[in-house]
Amino acid sequence: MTTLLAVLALICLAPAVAAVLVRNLIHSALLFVLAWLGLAAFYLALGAEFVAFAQALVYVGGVSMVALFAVLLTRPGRTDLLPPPSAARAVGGLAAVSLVASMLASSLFWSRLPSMEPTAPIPLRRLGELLAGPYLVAVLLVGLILTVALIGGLLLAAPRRPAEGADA
Amino acid sequence: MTAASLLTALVAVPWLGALLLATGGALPARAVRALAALASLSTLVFGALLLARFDPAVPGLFVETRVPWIRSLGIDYHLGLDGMGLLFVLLTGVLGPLALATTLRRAAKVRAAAAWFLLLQGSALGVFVALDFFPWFICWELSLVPAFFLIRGWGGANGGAAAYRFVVFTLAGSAGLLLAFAALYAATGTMNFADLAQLRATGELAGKLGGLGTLAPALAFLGVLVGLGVKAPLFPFHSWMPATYAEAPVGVSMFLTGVMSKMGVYGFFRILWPIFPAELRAHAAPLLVLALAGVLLGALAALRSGSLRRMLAYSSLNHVSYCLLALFAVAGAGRADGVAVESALAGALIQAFNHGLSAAALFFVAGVLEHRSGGTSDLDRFGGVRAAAPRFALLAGVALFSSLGLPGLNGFVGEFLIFRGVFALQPLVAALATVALLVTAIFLLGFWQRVFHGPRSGAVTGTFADLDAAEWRVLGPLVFLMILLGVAPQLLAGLVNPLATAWAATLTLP
Amino acid sequence: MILAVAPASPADAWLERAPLLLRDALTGWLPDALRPWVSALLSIAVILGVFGLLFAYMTLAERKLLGRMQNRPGPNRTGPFGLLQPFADAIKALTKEDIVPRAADRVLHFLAPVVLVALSLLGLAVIPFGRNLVAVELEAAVLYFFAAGAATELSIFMAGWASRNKYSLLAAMRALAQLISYEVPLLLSVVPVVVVAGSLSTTGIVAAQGGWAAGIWPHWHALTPWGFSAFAVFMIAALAESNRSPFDLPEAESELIAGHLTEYSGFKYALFFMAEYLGMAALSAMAVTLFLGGWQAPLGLLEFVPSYAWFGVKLLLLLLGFIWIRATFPRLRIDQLTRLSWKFLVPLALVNLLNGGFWAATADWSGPAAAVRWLVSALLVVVPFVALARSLAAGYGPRTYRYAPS
Amino acid sequence: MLHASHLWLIPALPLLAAAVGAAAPRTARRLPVALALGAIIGSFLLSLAALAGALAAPAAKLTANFTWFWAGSTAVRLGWLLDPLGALMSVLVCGVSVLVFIFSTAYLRDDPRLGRFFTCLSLFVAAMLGLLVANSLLLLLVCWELVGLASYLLIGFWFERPAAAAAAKKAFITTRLGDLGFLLGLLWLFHATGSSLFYDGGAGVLEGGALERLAATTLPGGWTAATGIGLLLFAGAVGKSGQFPLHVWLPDAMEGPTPVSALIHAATMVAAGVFLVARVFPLMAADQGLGGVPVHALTAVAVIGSVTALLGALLAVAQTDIKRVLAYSTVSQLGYMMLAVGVGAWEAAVFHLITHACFKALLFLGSGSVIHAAHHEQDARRLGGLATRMRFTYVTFLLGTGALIGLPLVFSGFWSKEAVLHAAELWPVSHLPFLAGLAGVVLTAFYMTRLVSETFLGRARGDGAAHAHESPRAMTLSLAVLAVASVAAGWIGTPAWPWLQSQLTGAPVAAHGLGEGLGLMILSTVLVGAGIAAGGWMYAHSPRADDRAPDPLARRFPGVFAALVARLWIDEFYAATVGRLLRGAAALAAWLERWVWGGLVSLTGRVAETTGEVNRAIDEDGLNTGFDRASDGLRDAAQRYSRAQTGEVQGYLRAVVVGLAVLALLLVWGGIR
Amino acid sequence: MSPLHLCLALSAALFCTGLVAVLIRGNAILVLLGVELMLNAANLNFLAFWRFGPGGGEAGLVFVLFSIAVAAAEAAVGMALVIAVHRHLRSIRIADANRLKG
Repeated sequence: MTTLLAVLALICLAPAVAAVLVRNLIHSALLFVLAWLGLAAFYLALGAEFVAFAQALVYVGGVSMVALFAVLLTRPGRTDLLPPPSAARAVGGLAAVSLVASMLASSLFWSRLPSMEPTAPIPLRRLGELLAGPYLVAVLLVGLILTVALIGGLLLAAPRRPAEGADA
Repeated sequence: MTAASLLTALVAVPWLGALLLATGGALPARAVRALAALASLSTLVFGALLLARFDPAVPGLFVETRVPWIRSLGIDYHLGLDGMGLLFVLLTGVLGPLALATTLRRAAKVRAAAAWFLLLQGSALGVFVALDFFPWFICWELSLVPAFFLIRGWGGANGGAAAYRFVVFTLAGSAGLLLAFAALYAATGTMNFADLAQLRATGELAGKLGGLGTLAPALAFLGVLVGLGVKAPLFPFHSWMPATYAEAPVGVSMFLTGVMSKMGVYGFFRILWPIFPAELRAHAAPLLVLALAGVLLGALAALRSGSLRRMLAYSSLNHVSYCLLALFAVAGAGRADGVAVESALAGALIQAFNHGLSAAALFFVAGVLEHRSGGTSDLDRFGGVRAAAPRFALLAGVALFSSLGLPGLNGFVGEFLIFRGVFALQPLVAALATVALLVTAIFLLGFWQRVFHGPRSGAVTGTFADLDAAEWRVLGPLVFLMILLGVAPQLLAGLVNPLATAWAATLTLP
Repeated sequence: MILAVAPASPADAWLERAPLLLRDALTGWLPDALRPWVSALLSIAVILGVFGLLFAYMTLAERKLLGRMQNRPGPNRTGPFGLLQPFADAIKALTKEDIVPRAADRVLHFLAPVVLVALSLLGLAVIPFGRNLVAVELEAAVLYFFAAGAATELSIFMAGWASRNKYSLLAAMRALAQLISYEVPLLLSVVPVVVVAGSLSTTGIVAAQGGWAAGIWPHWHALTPWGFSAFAVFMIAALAESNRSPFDLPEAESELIAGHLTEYSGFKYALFFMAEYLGMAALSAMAVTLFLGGWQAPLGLLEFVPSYAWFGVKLLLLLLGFIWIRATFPRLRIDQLTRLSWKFLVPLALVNLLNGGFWAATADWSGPAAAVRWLVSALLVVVPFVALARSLAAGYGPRTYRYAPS
Repeated sequence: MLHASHLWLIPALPLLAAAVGAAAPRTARRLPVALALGAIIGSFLLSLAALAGALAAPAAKLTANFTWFWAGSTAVRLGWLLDPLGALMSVLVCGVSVLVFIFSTAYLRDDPRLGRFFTCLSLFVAAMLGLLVANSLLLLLVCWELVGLASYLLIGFWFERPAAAAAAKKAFITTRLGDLGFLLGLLWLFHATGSSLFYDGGAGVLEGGALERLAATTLPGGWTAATGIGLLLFAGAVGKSGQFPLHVWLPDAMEGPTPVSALIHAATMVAAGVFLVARVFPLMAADQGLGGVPVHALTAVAVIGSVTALLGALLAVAQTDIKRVLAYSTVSQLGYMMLAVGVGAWEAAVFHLITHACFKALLFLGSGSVIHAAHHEQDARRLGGLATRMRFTYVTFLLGTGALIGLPLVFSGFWSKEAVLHAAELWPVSHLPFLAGLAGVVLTAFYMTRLVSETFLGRARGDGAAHAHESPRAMTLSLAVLAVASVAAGWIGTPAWPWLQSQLTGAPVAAHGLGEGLGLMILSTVLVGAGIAAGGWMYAHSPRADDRAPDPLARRFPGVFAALVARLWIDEFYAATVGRLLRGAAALAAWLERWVWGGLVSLTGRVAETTGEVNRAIDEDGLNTGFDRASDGLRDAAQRYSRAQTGEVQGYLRAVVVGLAVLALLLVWGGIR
Repeated sequence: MSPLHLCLALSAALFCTGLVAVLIRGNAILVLLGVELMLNAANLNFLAFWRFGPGGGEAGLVFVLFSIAVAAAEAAVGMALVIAVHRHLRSIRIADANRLKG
């Protein structure tokens, strides 16, 4: 189990890191997609089947498309290849790395987490009942948020190209 | 439909209509009117359905729904109707569509006006069906917003100032109400009318309120009194009223006087009477004086008003004060004879309904006159309307005599019952109050003589038209109801009798 | 062993069980630990083989049929009736030079067709081809299917962008717009099926369509009003999703010189071609599963025919339908295409969602109430259809040209 | 024979006619007339049947009670009452109405609102009949007010004339003033007895138990409840019957069409007050009085009645408008009736009421005939010489006059007035009413002689009179019937055959021939003769030359005459007292509204404003200079620091993250130890 | 190393990667994608504790679903904003969008 997870974690993490570092915007976005796919696989391995497919559907089918569209529509040309000021980049990197270090340290070495047995995966039907039962209001609210986001996206991006913000 | 859904639909349908109108696209004015009328008439339909469920054998709530709403605050979605609530719902059902039709008839921006009005109507209904302070207060306050915009946007030249005054006054009153209920909540942990009344009945309320401070019960009572008193209005919290009624668009004036002032009266019976009986009794004497002052000074001030709508506004003060007079007389009476108490209480409620009808009709008459004359409300600018518009004069005359309390028309029954009860409890007050009957006759007939009689003059020119079909549709039903309820008052009394009897029974307990 | 007596149930017929028996025969000698892996590999192999062949002969069938419909014979030189034509094509494609433009993004240019084919195949894993014939039994199979399908868009984008050719890029953008637009009605048309069947699993959905009303009327979803509507929407969206005519704008030869395929040749091109057919087959297989009862026989007395045969028949019928449509309809303009999706299919599918909900809520209506149920459901299909069709067609008349081209 | 439970039909018929008439289109002139006539004739027949039923058992109070509605758990009950008083009055009202209706068809033939007129008349008759057969004080009040409404509508029938409109309003408001007393009396009665039914099988307010209780309840002033209630109810009667001091509306009410004056303001409605007092007579007389002397509510009735009788007669003397003369005469005669009730002879009052209704209706219709003929000229000074031109009217008018002034033996007025005076003479409390009555007799004879002389004798002094000729048949027919009634109606209650009295009281009254009151009869005959002589000497003997000539009486007693012409300044007095009080109160209320309640509001606003102003001043002048300096420093500093504000989101984010990292590190390392 | 620890470590790493993207990439689109990655990291935490946590935490799973939905909405609006900004400034460098004034 742990081995599988570790492999998947690497599959997930490596593209993510690469995405941040790669200078080509399209490559970066595609690497992000790879990272998300890896994460979906990780979820699958964790037993969250539904979430994994949802992750794939939404991120690979939706978010990545939006991002790629945005990239193409904004045609950054070569500008993105210019790095930010190096001092700021150094500071940011340092801060982030120190944060990573502290968090990793706390979570991996000093936390007193009990090692639990994995709980049984939830049957899909149960998940449906949860969503249609106690979480119904939340589901409706999410639907509302999505609708609003759809309309908002259209309004923001529409004046010249009506189709671009149209998914989500 | 279940009772619960009926109650919810009663309030929600006008609101839905408002929402539809507010968010819908540009509809043709005809469609807007039709939709608004439909939403507004729904009240009458639901009222009739509820009437079918009314059981005279049950003195309390005959329909009720209570669902926990905000558990952490102990707030319930508690709706219910007893005879009194049904009475006011029916009143709203009758007046709402008529006032709406009047408002929309010649309004600019029909869609907005209709949406505001429906919001107003739904809120008023909410006040009449809500039994928990929280929803009740929401509706109570919500009714201010549309009223404000209607008065400001569609009212007369000084509509803005009048609307501000109206809102500031009422908000000040509501602040008292809110604080009082905050105190009640702090003391008891509930804001439900029924629960509070129960606590009151078992005697726990006084102790709990007293725990907040020695002055707390009196202050809470005062807060509620002021809040309701401004709305009703109770003398001397009425100064907002003449300007508001004079400046509001006619249909809104009809609704304000016909339904919104009844919200105050209703509040007196729904909140003050069951929750603060001891305080009410303790302060009955000064309150009685205030109500009497409202009766007398209202009538006298009306006598001096040169403008039609101001006169009607003061007349409203006078008529509404009768209801409060009855309540305060009963409250002050303690153990008195049940017949008088029943009579006064039933009379007060019947009077509230009847005043709604006649005052709305008179405001409509004023509106017709204003429209025909190009906007003037000055009594001296008219003369001989009866010759120019005989049918109008006939219907207006019925409304006028109803307001004047002519037996055989609806206005008499309530006043008679009130006087019958008050006379038995406070003969002197009743005797003084009868003077107002005379003054009412003087100013109403003076108005009639100046405007309707005599040769045609002033604004009453050759083109002064009689009622058209749309105006018939508004005034006709009102006049019909006046005659019907004057001849067969049991139609109304049947609704309030169980309550009046029950109240009288609790009052006469040792 | 062949049993002479008639089997007790269709599931026990040996022909029905033949694939399973074959699998067991092939894997039976392996140690237990390896058996699932080998049988999985076996499934993959079978799917690859069957659908590879299907792809090959679909291209042939398409060319022949198109030819017939256009009053010409079609390929008939290679082998009897041209039956070896696909293999000839394959050899040709393999032996052609693989051209990569200099400016192209080499990695992505290579990855695009590979990813596309791989992803197109993924969906087939959850299709029940027959009774107990499903490669991967998933609870959320339907979701999985569409999640896998979503990635095809990505590879088209990759192809277009990596080519560094403005035609390719434009075509890729159009492809994306089209795919995204039609993803919505596609998914929406599936939801009522899930609602009514109460399951996201493909086997569950097929099982829900078993049996016959009054002995002759199969419980297939396509044979209910809402199901028919959903089926129609699904098939139209599927046409668009698989870039088939009349929705083949991204690769419109006459306008975009084959779109994102411009810079591809040889085997990579063949892979794209293959992916298109595989995608079409996968969507058709899904349509069969969701709406046409999967492997269920249309009549009780036809159950002796093995289930996978029924599935194959249905799948082939749908695929032939695709070809027929290609031969029949002219290509849409891009604005017509998006308009059709957003203003017609999506609202229709949304109303149909309601319809499906109604159907699910009234599952226990019987007798005269059932007639009412059908009537209401039919009305919920016909009325929105008529209304939407009218609004869609509003303003369209005989085409006039106000500005003469100069 | 009509059962009590069907009594409601009597008022219902005209009410229906009124309702249909009101709803009928304005152009339909004939329909309301026909309906009204049909209905009133139907009612007349029904009341005859009712009378037959009542006379069959005069002492039995036949009632039909029912519940109107419930107030709380108690019923508000109404009812119908069949007794000789009500039935007789119904017959009278219906009879007079029939005649007046017929008269009106001719009198108002050319009026465009003829239909409306008959609708209102029907409404009036319906309400009046309801009032008569009501067995409930509440129902009586309802009808009482409706009668007032009809009166208001009819007085103001020619509402385009400001005088008519004002008179209508005055009538309604003045009577309503009295009605307040009536209402209070009713409320009190309701409170004290719990019922408003007159007779209810022993539980009614006019029956033993209730009366005893009322008489036994004493008020702080030593009065009994019966007295108090009686006085309050009498206040209503004062207003309705035009008794002093509320008589002022009745002469003004003559602005209405003459048939209205005849029917409502002479024959029927104004008599309702008398009827009311007669109806509740047992209540008013329930109090046994102080020390054996019957000083109670009735005393007030007698006093008011006598004052009114005298005052009305006095004021009639100086009037020139023929209808006003008759109106004051009505006031005076109503005073007689009240006087009679007050001294305890309510049956005499009813007797006088009946005869008065006949002859006063005759007189009014006669005057209407004159006015109609003289082209709506009703000032006696511009009439004259009509005796020859309108012989029939003249003769009937003379008959009516004879009845009014009480020419002996033949005329009905003689017998009824004798009954009244006889009762007054026997009143133990005081002789003043009797003396006032006698004075009234002289004055009545005087002013009627004056009226007849001025109107019919001499030369025509105006165009209207000069071109007058006899009225149409419909009018003269009514006059003829009424003339017969004016003469004959007295024969039902002569001392020799007191049929009416015995029927009304329900007990046989002994016939005692003419002997007992003979002295009184002779005395009054003499007085009548004196009045006629004085009038004839002043007016018939030397008629005025033209309409400008001063009144003969004014020549002799200018001061008195001026005072009488000015109606003793009673109206002016009211205007100066009650009117001004009311106006003052209204002004006060308006002032309170404007300055106190409204002022409080503006004051609050003003105070808030002023506070704000003061605050502003302190701020600007005191605090601001200091703050300005501090602010300058702050601004400089801020400018320096604001350079960190680059607008670069990532810069901010980096700062945040660095801070977060520091915190996290602290936490983590802190957590280890 | 237990699976839970592994999950948490991955989550932390992903979060930091996203954070780095947000902090040092000048392109608005990448910043947004970085934010998405951080959200994913949070989701992973939910799932990890659902699966290996003290039990009874169905809410963790459900929450992830909602989180994904909201993230999708966020991405759509965010990208639309980027496009709007680009239209306005002809640039999608975050550093260029340093004025509030339009």
